[in-house]
Amino acid sequence: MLIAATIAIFVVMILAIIRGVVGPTLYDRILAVNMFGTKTVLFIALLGFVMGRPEFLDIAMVYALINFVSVIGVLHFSDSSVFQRRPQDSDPSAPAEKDC
Amino acid sequence: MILGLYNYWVVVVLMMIGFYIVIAQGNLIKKIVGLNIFQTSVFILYISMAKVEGGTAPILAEGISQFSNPLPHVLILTAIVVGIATTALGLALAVRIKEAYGSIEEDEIQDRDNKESSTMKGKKC
Amino acid sequence: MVMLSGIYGLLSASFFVAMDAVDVAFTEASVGAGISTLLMLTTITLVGRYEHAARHKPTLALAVVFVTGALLIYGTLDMPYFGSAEAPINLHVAPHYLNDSMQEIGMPNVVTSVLASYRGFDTFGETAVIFTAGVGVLALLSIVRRPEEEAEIDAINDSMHQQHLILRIVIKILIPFIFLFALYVQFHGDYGPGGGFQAGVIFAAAIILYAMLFGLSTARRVINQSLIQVLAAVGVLVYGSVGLVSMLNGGNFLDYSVLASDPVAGQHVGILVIELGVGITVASVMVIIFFSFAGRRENRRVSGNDVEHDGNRPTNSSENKDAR
Amino acid sequence: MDTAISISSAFCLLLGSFLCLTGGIGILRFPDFYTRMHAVGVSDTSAAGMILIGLMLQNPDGIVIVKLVMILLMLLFINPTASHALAQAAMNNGLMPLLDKQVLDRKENDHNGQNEAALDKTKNEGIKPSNP
Repeated sequence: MLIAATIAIFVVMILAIIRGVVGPTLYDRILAVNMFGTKTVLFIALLGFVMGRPEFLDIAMVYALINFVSVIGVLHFSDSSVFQRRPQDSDPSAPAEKDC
Repeated sequence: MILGLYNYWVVVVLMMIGFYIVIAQGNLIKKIVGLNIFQTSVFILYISMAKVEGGTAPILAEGISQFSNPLPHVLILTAIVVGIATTALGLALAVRIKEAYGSIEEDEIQDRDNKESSTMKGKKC
Repeated sequence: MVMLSGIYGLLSASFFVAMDAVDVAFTEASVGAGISTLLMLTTITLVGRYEHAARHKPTLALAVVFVTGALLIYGTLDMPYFGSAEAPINLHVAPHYLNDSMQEIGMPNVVTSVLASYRGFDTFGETAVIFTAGVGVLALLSIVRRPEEEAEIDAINDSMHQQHLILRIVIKILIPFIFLFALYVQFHGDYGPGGGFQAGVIFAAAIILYAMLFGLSTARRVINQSLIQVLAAVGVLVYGSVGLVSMLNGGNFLDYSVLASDPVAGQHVGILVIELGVGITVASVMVIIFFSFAGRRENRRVSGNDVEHDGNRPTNSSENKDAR
Repeated sequence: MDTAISISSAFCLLLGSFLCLTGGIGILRFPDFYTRMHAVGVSDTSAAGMILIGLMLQNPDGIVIVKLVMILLMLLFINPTASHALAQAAMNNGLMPLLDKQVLDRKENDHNGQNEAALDKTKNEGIKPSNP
């Protein structure tokens, strides 16, 4: 059962990565990262149980915190003018755009 | 049998991606990202070498006899933190370059340098 | 792209967990996922988001990359197989660490005992490198601000933070827990994954969180900038002075066995103190780095407004159109 | 008693995995940002809760349960907050939900009227959501 749950979460992580790569807007990517972070927390917790070393839970906790910090940070900085200004005739939903 | 070496191949592929970014991209920030990818590939090389079949994390506990090798973990642990510090230094340099040159594209910086040195020469003559 | 690098950090950390490197995963979790993403973003807000269309020819670079990669893969053919216990790396010094560290150091977490005791000198060097990097960033990016600019920044921050009410309350609740958790990581490093490096980064992350949500000048009022700078040096000094004390007690530099009457107890004391030094240095250097970057950014926003004109400067706009 | 606990643990884990998968499919298949966000925000938190409860039932050991409870509490705090902040930031920066054509036109007019002073022409061009 643990292994089944681990595999399920792993699949969802892959889906989140796909959304992060495809994701038309910046916010889609942030959402994907947020989801990926939550899934990583669960993944590590499950992995700790699968391997029989529950010490891993500390790492999961760090993840929960740091993921939050980074999402908030990204949102904070995405408010800045640089991120809101786009090249003149690029459509925000154009997948070719790359937020470097 | 040769498939037992796959971890090194993953590392090599990652390393080459980072290497390509560093040499082919003109943007300084992208170069730093490339360096980061390169760095991570080295981390993975070390950590995958430390893995022992059937071993677990090197925290001694009763009833477990097979552990992974702790030495590479130590080296990489410090390397990660040092890596972020040096990355920050590189980014700081990029910020200053942007302020001084108005650009972080390599060729533009080169152009400006050339222009400036040629005007300097013109003044001297 | 930065978001992807964030995912990359998370992903490599989960990989490290799978590889049993819990301490490394811990560090990578806090560093790769949190701090480095934030630093990249801050820099990008400083230098502008869009790059120019590629004008170089990648053929030569690709050729170089492929040749190097092929040579490296050829080189791997002689390497030991993945996970093999007979690999040379697992035969020399590692068994000694694994078998004897319990008697010599008395700590279950071998990584910590190797880090702090067997290879203490190395770690001292790393700490000094981090300190130097902090000094370098400070030298490159520090700014002196006039008081009226401070007031202006405060006004901007106040207007900006009106909208973040919920976030601020939740963060006010969370920050004490983050600090507590950082302290737990700091002092639990002997028994589980953790230690000075990780704790320092987590501590710094909490302060950065505060600084982002409540404004940099508020955070500066809470945590004095010069105090942080002094602390960064104090951490390295604490580490070094442990070495000196052990020399005075008749041992080698950083040989903790002489710090107490019982060698194992001495090791414990020494490791605790140097982990503390490492933690202080790492935390304050990370905070210094973030404050320098963010201070630059605020300064830019107030004076000059050159960020505002970045996107549509007449010379650049044509190139920006086809920016990838 | 033991079997009851293990069955309920397995049930929780399965339910969590199922919720997880629905969230993953949601983030991939939904048409625009806000619906994706809904899929993730709802399923993420509940899936995390379910899986962590399942894990708690697996191992009735003091410190482990305390840690799991802490992770659960943190996730319960963090996830909704992050979702809220994300949605708010997206809204503030002018990312419009995908709406019917009619509603969209009306909204667009409102939007232009309100913010004409603040936003320059190019920016409005950039913000306009892609029509389905």
